[in-house]
Amino acid sequence: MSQKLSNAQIAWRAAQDITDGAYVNLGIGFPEMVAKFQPPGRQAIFHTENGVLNFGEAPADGEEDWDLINAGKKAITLKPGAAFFHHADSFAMVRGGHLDVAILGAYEVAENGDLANWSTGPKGVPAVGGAMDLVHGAKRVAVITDHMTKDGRPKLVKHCTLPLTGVGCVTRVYTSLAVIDIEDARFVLREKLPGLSLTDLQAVTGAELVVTGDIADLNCPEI
Amino acid sequence: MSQKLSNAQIAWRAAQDITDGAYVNLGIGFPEMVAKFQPPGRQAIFHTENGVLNFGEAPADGEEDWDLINAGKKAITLKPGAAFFHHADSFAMVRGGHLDVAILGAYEVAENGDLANWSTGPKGVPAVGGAMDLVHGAKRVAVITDHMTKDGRPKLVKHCTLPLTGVGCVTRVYTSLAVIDIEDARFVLREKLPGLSLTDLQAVTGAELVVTGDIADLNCPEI
Amino acid sequence: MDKTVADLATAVADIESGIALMVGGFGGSGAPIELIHALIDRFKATGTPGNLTVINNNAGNGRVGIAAMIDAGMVARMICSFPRSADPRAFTEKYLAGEIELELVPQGTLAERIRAGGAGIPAFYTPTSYGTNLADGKPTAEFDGHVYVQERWLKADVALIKAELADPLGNLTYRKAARNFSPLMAAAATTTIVQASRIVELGGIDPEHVVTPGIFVDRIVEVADARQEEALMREGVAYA
Amino acid sequence: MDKTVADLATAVADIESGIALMVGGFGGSGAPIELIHALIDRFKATGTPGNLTVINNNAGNGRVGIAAMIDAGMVARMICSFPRSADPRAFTEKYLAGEIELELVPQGTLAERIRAGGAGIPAFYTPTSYGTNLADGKPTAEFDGHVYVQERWLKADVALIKAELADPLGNLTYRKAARNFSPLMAAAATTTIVQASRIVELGGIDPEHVVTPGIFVDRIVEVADARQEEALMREGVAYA
Repeated sequence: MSQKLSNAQIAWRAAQDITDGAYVNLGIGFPEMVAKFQPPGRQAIFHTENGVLNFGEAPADGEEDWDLINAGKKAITLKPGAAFFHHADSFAMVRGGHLDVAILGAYEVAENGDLANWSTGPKGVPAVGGAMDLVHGAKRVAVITDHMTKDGRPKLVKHCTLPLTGVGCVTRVYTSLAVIDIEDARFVLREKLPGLSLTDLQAVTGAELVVTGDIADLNCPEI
Repeated sequence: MSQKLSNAQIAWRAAQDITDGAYVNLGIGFPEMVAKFQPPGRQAIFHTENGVLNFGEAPADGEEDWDLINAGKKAITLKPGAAFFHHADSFAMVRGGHLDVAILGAYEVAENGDLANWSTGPKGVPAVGGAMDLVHGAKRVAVITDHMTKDGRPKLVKHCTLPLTGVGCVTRVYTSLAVIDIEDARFVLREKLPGLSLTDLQAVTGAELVVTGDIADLNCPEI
Repeated sequence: MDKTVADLATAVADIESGIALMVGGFGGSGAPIELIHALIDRFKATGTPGNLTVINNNAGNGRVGIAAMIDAGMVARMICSFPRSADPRAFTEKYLAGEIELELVPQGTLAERIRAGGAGIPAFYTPTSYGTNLADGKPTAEFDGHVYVQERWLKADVALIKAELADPLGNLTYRKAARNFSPLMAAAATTTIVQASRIVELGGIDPEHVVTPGIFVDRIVEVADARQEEALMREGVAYA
Repeated sequence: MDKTVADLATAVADIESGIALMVGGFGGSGAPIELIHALIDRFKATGTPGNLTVINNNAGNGRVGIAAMIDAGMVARMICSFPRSADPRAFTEKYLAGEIELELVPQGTLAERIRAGGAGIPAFYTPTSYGTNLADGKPTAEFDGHVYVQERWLKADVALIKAELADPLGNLTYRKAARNFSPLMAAAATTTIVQASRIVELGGIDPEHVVTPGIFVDRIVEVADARQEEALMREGVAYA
């Protein structure tokens, strides 16, 4: 598998599905990159767990206000029409189903929508943050991820082997090779890289890829 | 029983037990009168269920702002240092034990602290408001009431016969004849009108009055 | 993204019969009178929406607002804590005639159930109403030696809310004690419709002073000259 | 009624060993660094308070604030959602050495448990953590076809909070995202101690803009030149 999308391209593809005015939470780390690739004319409203709606880009170096950070503890700025609120209200937005989209990273996603993205096992210091809350409540819970682990194992699997973040919660997965919906506890293939055969894609996927209609080409710009 | 305290005097007596800076909720109707009789140099901070802390007296006629009312829907004014908040926060203050005192009216109080003050039975339109919440959470739940009903029956009883507002919730009762604590599910007499014998007081009380120490004279100014 | 709509009729145009409708306000304080009256206008013109379950602390006063909805025959059921008022005729008559249902909920429990609906908490335990008629049939549980009543979240299809300021994203402030249930209802309803005394531009509300963030708001209409239920009642206005 | 105290040492003078201590802040945003350092000063001088259960979203960063409390050996147990940071040495070393206990709680559940503690809700149900290790041993219940986890309220003996403005009654505002857990903790602690960047006279905070009403606050000290954990960490300050 020589050709695959870069992280930026995966984030770009995920960004194309975010509608204007959608309320969106981007998980810390890789998912934060999605904000950069909103199509022209569309403006999502970004939520961060620590109590800010409608924040913007990072400030310039040296311009940071450390009272104004996101869930990843990175300095942010505000857009007009922002709001501050406390943590219980912030998670009322999450748990109460008020977010349109949450986009998260993953260690493993199972065909039934189970997600493992918070713990790689009992070693070290465990830390969960808001991940277990975010997988509940958003109208769409999407994952962006490389299709395989660094050592070549599938990240899309029949059953998760790592500690779960949530049960049956993921609805769409954007990978470095494909876009896959989770429907009726099955991976339904929607898009794949144009040069990639279904057989080759299946070979690096840990559970059956179901085809229920046309498979579109997954085309991303060079970024 | 010819001599008894007026409602204003009962309210005056209850007001003497409110310390400076106490957070107090006064039930709608008769209990609201307590606010008038705070001793000089003491200022309680009054809470109303509909989301105001530190309100003051009623405005002059014609000066009402109908967005600024108390739980009884009467127009109020603000003192410096007031705060507005929504209903869930308001009842967090109540249920969460943040009020020092709640003073309520009563149809019946039982010796175990049960209170009936919201319904006189199945006739008419039932209405409960915040009464059932107020009896939980305030550090002291006090009742002010005539010692007897208008037709001469005791309001302090062994068991309530009317629908309950709360179970075992009342800690002190200020009546037209006496001040009575509820301790270990018994009425403990603390004060009585100076001209009133214990026998006569017991005769108009529906459960045993226990005496565990000195009984002070219940002296109130003419109001 | 601009949640502003042109007028009151547009704001309430798609409210269906048979839904659960939260209405902000405590007595007249915070009552969205103009939105309610627009809904009554629509009902009179089209017969829709009827058969409503209305959720409010009270059940109307005089002949305006919720009382006028009841008079008009739009309300099948009230969920409230205190269906009494200075002039409670509208509800009282229908209730005593058996023409309107009542679910009576202690005020703090009502607030917390609505808050839970907005916050995705399907049930919680409260000391309130334990041992009383209003806990009949509800599960109880003991925690740390005290017994509590289990209560369920309360959601609605639509909330009608009165705000002071709104920006185009639906960030809201309220006026004085008119706040009461409105921030909770805005979060607990699928569609939240707001009448604001003034719509300001984006950035016109300090992010520190936003009481209801726009994520809870779907539609905003400006009603600059909003009337107070209490004042209308005292003027003897009958809307229905 | 004036809840102001003269200085930081007075503010924290009666905090006992073995208590549950909530500390406001999310990372460095809202962390009451000066109150924490005053507590460390007292511990160094008197050996009290030690054996603390500290409740915060995180578990310290660098060598200041909560990390410095851990370094000083004051903390027996952390209840938090994310004990990692840019420089998590203080907690990590103690944790891996088995010298500090950890109760890991999902962030939204942590917030809601603290909110429940302040609101008198002994338990509630949440979808969060259902089917995961973090729900092990917790009761579950089904509502409307979905299964939820029962969570208990979380209270504390003392909360240390950083505010922007305070008035003498303890009405508070916060600065930007420094609000986070602080309003919840102020309500959930028996004694709430606040460092405010400025104490204003009564009436100096618009009643509409109060975020934490004074009923939740017990003690206020002005710290006009409060430092930011993040800045101290970047300067390499080690307090303990």
